[in-house]
Amino acid sequence: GCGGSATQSPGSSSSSSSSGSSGSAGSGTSSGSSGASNPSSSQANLPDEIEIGIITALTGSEAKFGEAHMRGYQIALEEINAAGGVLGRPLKLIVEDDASKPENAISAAEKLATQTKVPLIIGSYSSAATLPAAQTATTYQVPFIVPTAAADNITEFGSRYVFRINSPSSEYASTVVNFLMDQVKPKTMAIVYENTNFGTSTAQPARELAEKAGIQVVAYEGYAKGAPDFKPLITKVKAANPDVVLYVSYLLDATLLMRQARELDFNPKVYIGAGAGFSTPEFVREEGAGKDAEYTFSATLWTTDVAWKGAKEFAEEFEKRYGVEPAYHSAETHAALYLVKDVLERAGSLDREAVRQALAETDMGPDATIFGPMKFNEKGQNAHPMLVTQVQDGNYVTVWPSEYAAAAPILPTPTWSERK
Amino acid sequence: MSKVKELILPVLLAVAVLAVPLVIKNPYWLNVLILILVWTSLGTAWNILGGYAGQLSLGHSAFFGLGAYTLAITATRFGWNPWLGIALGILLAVPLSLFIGSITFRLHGPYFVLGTLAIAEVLRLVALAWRSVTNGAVGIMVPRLFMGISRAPFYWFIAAVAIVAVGLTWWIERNKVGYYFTAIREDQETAESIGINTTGYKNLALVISAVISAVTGAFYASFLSYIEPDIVLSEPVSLQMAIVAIIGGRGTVLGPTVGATLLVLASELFRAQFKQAHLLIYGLLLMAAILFLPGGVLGTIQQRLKDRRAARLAATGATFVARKEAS
Amino acid sequence: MELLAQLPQNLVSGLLLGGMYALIGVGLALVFGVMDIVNLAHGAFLMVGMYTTYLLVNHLGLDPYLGILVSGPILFVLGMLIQRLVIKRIATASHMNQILLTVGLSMVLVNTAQLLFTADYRQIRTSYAETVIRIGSVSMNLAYIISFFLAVAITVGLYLYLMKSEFGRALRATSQDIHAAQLMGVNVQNVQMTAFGLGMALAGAAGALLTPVYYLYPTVGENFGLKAFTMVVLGGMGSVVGAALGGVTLALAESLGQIFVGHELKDAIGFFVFILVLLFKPEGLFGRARA
Amino acid sequence: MLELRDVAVDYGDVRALWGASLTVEKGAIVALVGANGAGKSTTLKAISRIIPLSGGSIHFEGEPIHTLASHQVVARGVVQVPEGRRLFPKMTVLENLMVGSHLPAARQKRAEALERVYAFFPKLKERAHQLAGTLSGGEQQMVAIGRGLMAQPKVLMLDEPSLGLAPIVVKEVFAIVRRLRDEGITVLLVEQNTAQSLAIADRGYVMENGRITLSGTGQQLLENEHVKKAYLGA
Amino acid sequence: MEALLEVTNLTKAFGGLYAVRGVSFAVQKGEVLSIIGPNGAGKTTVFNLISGFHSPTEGEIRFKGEVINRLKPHQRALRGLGRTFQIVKPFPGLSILENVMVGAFARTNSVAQARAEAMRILEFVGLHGRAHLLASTLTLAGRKRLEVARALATKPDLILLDEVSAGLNPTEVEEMIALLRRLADMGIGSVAGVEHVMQVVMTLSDRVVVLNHGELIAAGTPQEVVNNPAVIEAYLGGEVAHHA
Ligand SMILES: Nc1ncnc2c1ncn2[C@@H]1O[C@H](COP(=O)(O)OP(=O)(O)OP(=O)(O)O)[C@@H](O)[C@H]1O
Ligand SMILES: Nc1ncnc2c1ncn2[C@@H]1O[C@H](COP(=O)(O)OP(=O)(O)OP(=O)(O)O)[C@@H](O)[C@H]1O
Ligand SMILES: CC(C)C[C@H](N)C(=O)O
Ligand SMILES: [Mg+2]
Ligand SMILES: [Mg+2]
Repeated sequence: GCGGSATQSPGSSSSSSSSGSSGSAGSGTSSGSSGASNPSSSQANLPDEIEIGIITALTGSEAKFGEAHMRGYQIALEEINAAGGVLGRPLKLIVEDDASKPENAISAAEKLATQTKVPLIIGSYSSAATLPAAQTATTYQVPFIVPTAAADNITEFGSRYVFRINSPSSEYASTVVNFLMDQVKPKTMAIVYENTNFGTSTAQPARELAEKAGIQVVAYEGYAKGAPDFKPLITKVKAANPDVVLYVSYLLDATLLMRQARELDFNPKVYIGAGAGFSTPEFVREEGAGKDAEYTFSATLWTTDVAWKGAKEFAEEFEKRYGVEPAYHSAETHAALYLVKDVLERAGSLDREAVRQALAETDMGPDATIFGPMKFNEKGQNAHPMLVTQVQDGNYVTVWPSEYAAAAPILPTPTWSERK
Repeated sequence: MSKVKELILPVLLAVAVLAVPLVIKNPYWLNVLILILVWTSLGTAWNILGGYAGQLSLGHSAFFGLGAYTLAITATRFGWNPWLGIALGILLAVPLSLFIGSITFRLHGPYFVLGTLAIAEVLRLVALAWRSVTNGAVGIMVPRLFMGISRAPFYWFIAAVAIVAVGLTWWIERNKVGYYFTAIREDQETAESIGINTTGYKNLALVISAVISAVTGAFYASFLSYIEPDIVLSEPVSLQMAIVAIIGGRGTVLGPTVGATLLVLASELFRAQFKQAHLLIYGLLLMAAILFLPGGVLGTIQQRLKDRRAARLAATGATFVARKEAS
Repeated sequence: MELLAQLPQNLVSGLLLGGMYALIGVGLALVFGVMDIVNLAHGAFLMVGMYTTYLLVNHLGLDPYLGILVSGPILFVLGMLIQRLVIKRIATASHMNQILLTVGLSMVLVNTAQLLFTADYRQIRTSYAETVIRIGSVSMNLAYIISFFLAVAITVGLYLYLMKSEFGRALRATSQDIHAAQLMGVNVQNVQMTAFGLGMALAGAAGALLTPVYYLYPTVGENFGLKAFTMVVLGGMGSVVGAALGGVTLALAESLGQIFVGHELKDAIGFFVFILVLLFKPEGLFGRARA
Repeated sequence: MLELRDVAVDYGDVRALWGASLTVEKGAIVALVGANGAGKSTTLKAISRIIPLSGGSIHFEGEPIHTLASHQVVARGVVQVPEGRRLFPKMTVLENLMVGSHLPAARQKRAEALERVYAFFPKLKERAHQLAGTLSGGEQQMVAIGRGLMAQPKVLMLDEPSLGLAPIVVKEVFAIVRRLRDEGITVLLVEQNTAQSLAIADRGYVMENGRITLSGTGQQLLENEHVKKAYLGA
Repeated sequence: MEALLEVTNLTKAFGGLYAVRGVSFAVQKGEVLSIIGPNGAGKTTVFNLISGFHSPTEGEIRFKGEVINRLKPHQRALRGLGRTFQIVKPFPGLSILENVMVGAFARTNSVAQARAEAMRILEFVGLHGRAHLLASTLTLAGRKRLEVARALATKPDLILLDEVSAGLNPTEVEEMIALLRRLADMGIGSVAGVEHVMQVVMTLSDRVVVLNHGELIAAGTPQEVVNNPAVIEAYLGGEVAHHA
């Protein structure tokens, strides 16, 4: 993987970034809006390389996602540096591992904020680690970009320094319910969620929104992730006979939940996931749920077939390098680095206050990054448009909202016995 | 007179520890020092029960989490002043520890260890599931005890806790309680036979240990400014408490301090140095420490000194003085 | 009524999962119950067993169950090595030192796996795991059924071996007083190495049975470590059959218990039972069937 | 038959044996006496190879055994009944005895050996299925001796076998020692019960501070002034 | 005069097995009572019952006029009941001095006082030369003395000595006898020795109680008891012990 050394030096990386096709992905708005200071005057004060602070989970139980992060960063880094870097200087990443532990995340943020001159920090993966890291960054007045962590409260502690590019949990919930009301109009619904931060903070609003929309929530079941056997749980949900089942699950459980739902011949009209496991590339493949993933819907942040510019090329480059399809986590960090490029160029300096100002003023169009548009509200939350996909013939196909849809949703889901 | 003299060095040390932020201004290093002090307090708390009284608990995250959650819940749900929350955490640690003690002190050897581990695990699972009170895995944002950018007040607070904990251990070791704790560790039946209320003293050790853990937990919550069950109630917290005490030297006053210093520094260094492999290296270090310094750093040094004295005495021919005395 | 409807499936699910648990418990029963080593690396051993199975299935195309015949011996040897190099030195150390050492060992194994295999989730798919047998409203996965019977067979075989064999007696003697065992002519080095190797081979076998129905990643063993202790204690220390029954009991308690407290707290049920047994029936639920 | 030459043993920094030499003749009872801490048990442990030698050699039937592993020493027929019983407390009396005949050679004669042990100690037959850890002190000592006999010893080394036994059992133990000798088993006896052990011994050694200081026939030693004063409490 | 210790109908069953059955006896102040009997007769069990480590199935234990059946071992110790263990149990990680100090803390909270008292007792038992060594370095004879010293440090009115001379050679046994006699002479503790070493029983005891199969089969002066045919048969065997 990309793991060997965490500080990527531009020298070593520029040679391999021959992929000119996606090199232009982020160039759209780079010199657009007005920087606070005059670029040419501060250029003289710039160091030889521009260091960017990164915090992610290189080890621990979430290391898989840290790896996805690093892959996204790596590709973006090589592209940007190959295209001349930022403000005429190559970018360099200083990577800190937090192993998804808050105390490590604080320590890492503290280190980056005070031991280095990074203009900003991007981090981390898990919400539990991201929140305290964001608070630490705020204390030291270092701009902090959140690429992945979904807990709502990360943008709600009144910081001027925190900017999140992904959607928070509650938007997964609203996307799911809006889609259901628009396309399915179910009477009853079951919500099955893992009792993690992401799981509960998605399930809770989903339940409220559903009930407000007139859908009766007939089963609301939390579960502890990582169990080998979900049959007792599914049996209980099946007994409630819901029209729709919403799963809020990561990949492992998502796989077992679908597999065992088939074994129990449980046939709701719709299986829908709130992102996470239900929108991970492995889910639809043989080593995931495979056939059992077919017809499942999911709210998601990104797909490889999404219309945003550069997404396809990125996916190709990614597959070429790593032999697998990218997950949206990689797209998020790829886009985050293009956001950085845009922001630094507008700020024209590495001054943290200037950078924060530039971040707040960001207005990148839909094709500025492979992750779509970037524009932050007063809380620092990006209005990222969410999508609903359905697995059709083993691929994620965007089916909603209609302006992004590549195909129509197949409804209702065939029963297990109707499938071959 | 000599009592006063005995106190000079410890007091000087304490003053020196408190003076650190006046010298070290670098926030990163101050942060590292705070972590060292957090683990010193926790390791020292564990040491009183595990090192002195010999009750090897792997469930101390229960008290740590109790302190953290009491502060977090009272502050966010009832708007209490965080200091009041800390006080309540201390108060609640007493009944919780007595309750846990009433169950686990009936167990011996590895069963005690596993029993404490299981109880703490049940608490974590309940905290995850009891969302109406704890917010479950979503966690709670905890108000800071000290505002402002400087970490120094945090440092002073936890330094004070650590100093009190270490000082208390120092006092215990020099007094009847300490002898009684050690006697219980060495052999409970014999201890009973010479008039030691083993249950009473074990509970005493547990309460002291729990209270220190709870204060530290409350501090930690406010220092992180965010908690959830997997942060403050999880097995790694309990394990790390024991590791700190044992690597440093269990049953020694400064063992946990040494252990905390070594381990926090090692973990910071390894994380920077070995990247993905840092936990692997840490694991190897832990194994090596247990294999080659089974008594911990300070414990092994003390043992070496004792052995040398014994060898010297044996060499002088003191085989069995008794025989020459009697008859 | 709704509860009643769930009962048969939960019973069957619990029982089948119990077979898997049983093997995990039996391996630890040898190491903890008989050799009295508080081994917190048992979960990591399970993980090693799962990766070994994964490699055998994916790279050599072996059937996962036949793979036990290969992975068993591999883990056996690995276990003997670990015993020789590490465990041997702490066999008589304090329990806490054993715990910390095995925690260190577990960190080493888990992080080595992560460096070798990355943190990616892996899964093998077999026709067994795709085959479902339905009886009335109850569905059973063929892989679980096979696992269950293999687990029973392995447990019974091991029990007979320990009861009938000189080795079993020598092993128990060694664990109770190593010097005395030496004086009776027991080659304690070999006995301990063999026992630890067996314990690890059993964890490997459990891993092989689990792989087709579960998935693997470096920290997968964490889910089973403390549970394994629960099984051993439920069954009564030192009793291999007890540990197997303990495994089944735990799985049943989890699967039936969650009808009442929900899936989230099912593990808490296990620990709760564990504490109750420690307090009120410290000799375990199944008397003192030794060996 | 069993010969120790200049055997030295250290416990860490402390030397416990300073070059002990002694010879055990085939078919004899040899008593090793001495104060507490003199090094008697250490000598037996050295012979059984459960502690390492720092110097010297041990030969059995002409061959060196100080290079063997402890189980190999037992296989040669050199068996020890350790001080303080050291039973397997969570195994039954019968299981304890079975472990005694663990080695293949002893295993073949297991049934008859068991008969003989039960004949020596009928009480053990009664208690065959009791856990050894719950036996009384004296009962435990019987199991320990019985367990040693199960190993088909050529030389049986008994470390304080009469410790804690009622006088009636002590007499029995000494009678058994004699019978063992009569059956051709060589006995190396370590005892605090100096008078009685020297009385039945063909040969005796006195050990003091890790060295052999006196030797002779049992009778000679019984009459020795130093022995009388230091060990017989005359 | 009221007896210091009085047990009535003491009975203890382990499962179906009676280890002690219907045993009654009394110990007066300053008296040395020996309990003897074959192995497994129930002597140690009687000690465990009196000191509170087992609870009796039946019967009453009265110490200094108070029924102590329901008291915990430490409460009995604090009321003046000291004991040693047949299988010696020093605190191995503590020094010899510390071992005894722990006992002395039963009567004082001051470390200085406990240390002084412990030193005094170590001198009394002849271990003061090794005071600062670890207890684990002691040989058996030393450990037996340490057991006695630690029990003495609790200032008992009655001390239960379980086979304190087993494993000692005759010279050491004599030393132990001298030590125990000094105890009796000091009047601080009455000694109830459970002994197989008849030398100790004969020279020290005022009275002897004999147990067999958990039941009391004889009681009286040492001379009376050793000549009792039942005792000879069950315990002494053959010729009577003559080395009185
Ligand atoms: N494990 C040990 N570590 C350190 N010293 C030891 C150890 N075992 C014995 N010793 C010392 O070695 C010396 C000889 O001990 P040993 O047990 O051989 O004596 P012994 O003659 O058998 O005495 P006893 O009659 O009390 O059994 C003693 O001084 C003892 O303290
Ligand atoms: N915990 C127990 N469980 C079952 N039986 C027991 C237990 N403790 C003691 N016994 C039995 O009770 C009887 C009396 O034992 P006790 O230890 O009191 O004998 P004793 O008179 O002290 O013998 P010795 O002289 O050998 O020390 C013995 O038969 C013993 O096996
Ligand atoms: C599904 C992800 C967007 C959730 C994120 N990993 C979190 O921990 O909150
Ligand atoms: Mg000896
Ligand atoms: Mg006894």
